[in-house]
Amino acid sequence: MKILLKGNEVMCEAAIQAGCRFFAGYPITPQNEVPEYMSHRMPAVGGAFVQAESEIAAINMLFGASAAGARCMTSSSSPGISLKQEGISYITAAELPCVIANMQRGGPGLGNIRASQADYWQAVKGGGHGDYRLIVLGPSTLPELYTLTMNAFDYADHYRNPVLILGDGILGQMAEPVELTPYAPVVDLPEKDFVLDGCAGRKPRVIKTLYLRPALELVHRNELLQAKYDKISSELSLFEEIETADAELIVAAYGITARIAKGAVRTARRNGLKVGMIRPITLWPFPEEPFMRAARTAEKFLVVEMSNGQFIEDVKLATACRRPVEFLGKGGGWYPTPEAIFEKISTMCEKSLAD
Amino acid sequence: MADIKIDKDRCKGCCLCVAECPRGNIRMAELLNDAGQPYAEIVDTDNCTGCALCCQMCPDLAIAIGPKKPAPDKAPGSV
Amino acid sequence: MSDAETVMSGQETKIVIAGFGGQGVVVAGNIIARACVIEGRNVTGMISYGAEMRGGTANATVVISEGEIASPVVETPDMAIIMNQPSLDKFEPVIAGGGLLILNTSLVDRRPHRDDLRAVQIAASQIAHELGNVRVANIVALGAFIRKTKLLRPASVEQAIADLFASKKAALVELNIRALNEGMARLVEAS
Amino acid sequence: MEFERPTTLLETRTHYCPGCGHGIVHRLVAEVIDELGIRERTIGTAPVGCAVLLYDYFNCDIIECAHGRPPAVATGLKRVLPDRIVFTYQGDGDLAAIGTSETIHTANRGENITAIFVNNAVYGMTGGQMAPTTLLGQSTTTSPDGRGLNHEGPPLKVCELLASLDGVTYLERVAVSTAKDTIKARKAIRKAFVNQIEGKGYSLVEVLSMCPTDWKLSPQQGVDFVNHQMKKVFPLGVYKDRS
Repeated sequence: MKILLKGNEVMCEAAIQAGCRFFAGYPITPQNEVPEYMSHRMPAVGGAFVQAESEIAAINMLFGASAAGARCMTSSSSPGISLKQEGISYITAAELPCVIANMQRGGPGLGNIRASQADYWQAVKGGGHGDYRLIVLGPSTLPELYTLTMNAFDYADHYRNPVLILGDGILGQMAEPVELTPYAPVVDLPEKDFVLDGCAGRKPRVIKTLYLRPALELVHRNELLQAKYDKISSELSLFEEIETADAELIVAAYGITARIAKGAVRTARRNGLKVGMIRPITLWPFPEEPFMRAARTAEKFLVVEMSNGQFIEDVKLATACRRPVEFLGKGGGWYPTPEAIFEKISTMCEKSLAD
Repeated sequence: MADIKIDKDRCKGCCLCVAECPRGNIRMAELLNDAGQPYAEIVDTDNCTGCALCCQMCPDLAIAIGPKKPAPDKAPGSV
Repeated sequence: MSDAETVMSGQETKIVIAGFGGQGVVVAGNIIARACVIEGRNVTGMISYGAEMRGGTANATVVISEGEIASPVVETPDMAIIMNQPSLDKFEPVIAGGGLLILNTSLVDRRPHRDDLRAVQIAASQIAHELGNVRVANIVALGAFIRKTKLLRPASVEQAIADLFASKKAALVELNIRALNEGMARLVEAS
Repeated sequence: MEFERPTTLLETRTHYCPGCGHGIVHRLVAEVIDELGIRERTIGTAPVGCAVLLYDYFNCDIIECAHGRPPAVATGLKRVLPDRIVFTYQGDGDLAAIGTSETIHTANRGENITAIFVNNAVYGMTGGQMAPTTLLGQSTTTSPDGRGLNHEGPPLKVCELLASLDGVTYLERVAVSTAKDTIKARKAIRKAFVNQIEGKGYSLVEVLSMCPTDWKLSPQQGVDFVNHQMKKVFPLGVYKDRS
């Protein structure tokens, strides 16, 4: 049976279904429904909810909760995610699993509370200090937000790495019917042999991120982390392809933008234009294969994003700049309409005919 | 008389024990330990009451005091 | 209307419900969306949120479609339930050509300026007051909306109301269903 | 009187300078853990600062945290594992500067944890910069003319500050600058752990401690500095006890 929930609530319910039993967060629009929902649902399922004094405290509470063995989650929106970067770097260095959600809003600075995708670089390239990677998932509908949130906990445990759900204000605030299917793990879940729960019957364990001696210890530590990231890259690549086989123009978009762009692509097809779409679902690792393939057959690409040209860089990298890539996007709370994307597609197709 | 021992290789030579000993029974040795530090030594083991004030002040757990040797008129284990 | 809009329209029905905070526009949007779920139709809902919400007018938007819904964000609604004068001022200019307005004439004191819109009048606040609770004006207007548009079956809307107020008193469900029926019965086609 | 190394401390020699108080405080905490028989259900949090290498010395589970964040990390641990014993061990920079917010809110939430706060009025690990607890007139590498009332402000008094919070259970300021003080400090630390075992809420023991190296003093002068300077500004005693 489908029920109607807001995106923020869908994400919470998925987390609880997946066994999340610790949530710490701090209110910030447009994700306030998350701490509100968790504050009553967490105790009801025997978990713990803490309204932290800051985003910094919240992410560090996750550091402790994850070390204690709990599936745990925090959520915020852009300015709050900036504050969490310190903790994210530490959690990544300590290889602890957790799930972090960013319902992006307009920036930089305090920005506004409209939806945005301007934290793409922060999510997929870094944000905190050091060479680390987050697994980044970009859901584009609420049913997908539901399943990807459950999957996020599995990927986090499987790879012992934080997973970031990169949503936005529209995704968090919109309501849509969702079937709350039961949780089932999608990857193998290794035993948590790192948990700090007192050293009864075993040697004491240490979770640390400081490597002072010998001089190259941190270099080796980084090599191990990079090997893990390589493994993730080779194993995890989620994307959706729509009518790419004969497409002359490929639209690339992720998250809510992809949902909107999909409408435009369907319209283009109805109007006889040979347009397809690639929608990365994992934003890191970036699904390069469909782009490499499309770069051989399509003539050009159009990137649509709710930011001033961040996601486009990964599309250019994945296509090795073999084809022209045009851009439709703005930061600061702008969002595209299906009409605007269709117009851009039409213009690009007309130009192709003229060439 | 207490069974007091100073592990000279743990000692960093801070002298806090020297100042604390009510009997002036700890002094700095003339030699250096394996770490190249001056270290504390007991002047006269028989003069130690086992008050352990030196142990309270030692930041490096270099001083240990073993069980008091039983007085000859009491059997081991009796109170 | 641009070519693009012509091409895109026809698949999705975009509705806005607008009024001042406390008039239940979010509840009305929620009931429409829930009724769609009951009927097994695709639907998305959005409300204005946060600081925006405290700025005077509040609004909820709903998109209904037999196919996949592209954007849940509504820029050019096909239909609007207008609960007060500022909401008419705000939304009249952006309604799609040929669009429909449901006007709460209790609090809207002018006719639409545009002549390419259809309008239905309902004294929603007055009727709600007669029913004993001015807060059900939203449901009265909703009644007029479903009678005029035939977009939803009254039974599904009644079910949605019952579901939404399930945790509240039974009398509240009954009052809201009476309000819905009054709204369906007492709408006036604008000349 | 017997005196032996507590089993909660490993044999490892510490990296602390001669006359540093951390070694004494480590021992006191370890002795209390031994005495209460809780080593196998205790999780410690290491700070950033001189005590960052805590995990090399303690024979129990330890998590090393970002600067100032041990109270938040401890909150996460304790909420997930309420029957385990969680303690933070923090210096003045960690607890009273970069982590003031975490300290105040964790205390005020009444988290059932034990905080050991080592106050030596200076930043040790980074080389003797001014701490929030540096005394007025005390010169450091970042207050070369001595801490001034008008620019740096007076030293932050953590026990006095936290005593105003209704959520706090137990606050005591002790010292490790004399053997007598050390014996008292052990009692306070023991009480702070017992409170947690009994589910009584947040306890903090502030320990005035020596940093002769960064004070540019001999170990004996360091002890004198605590006894004659620090104790005047930071009076010893129980600041709150609703256990």
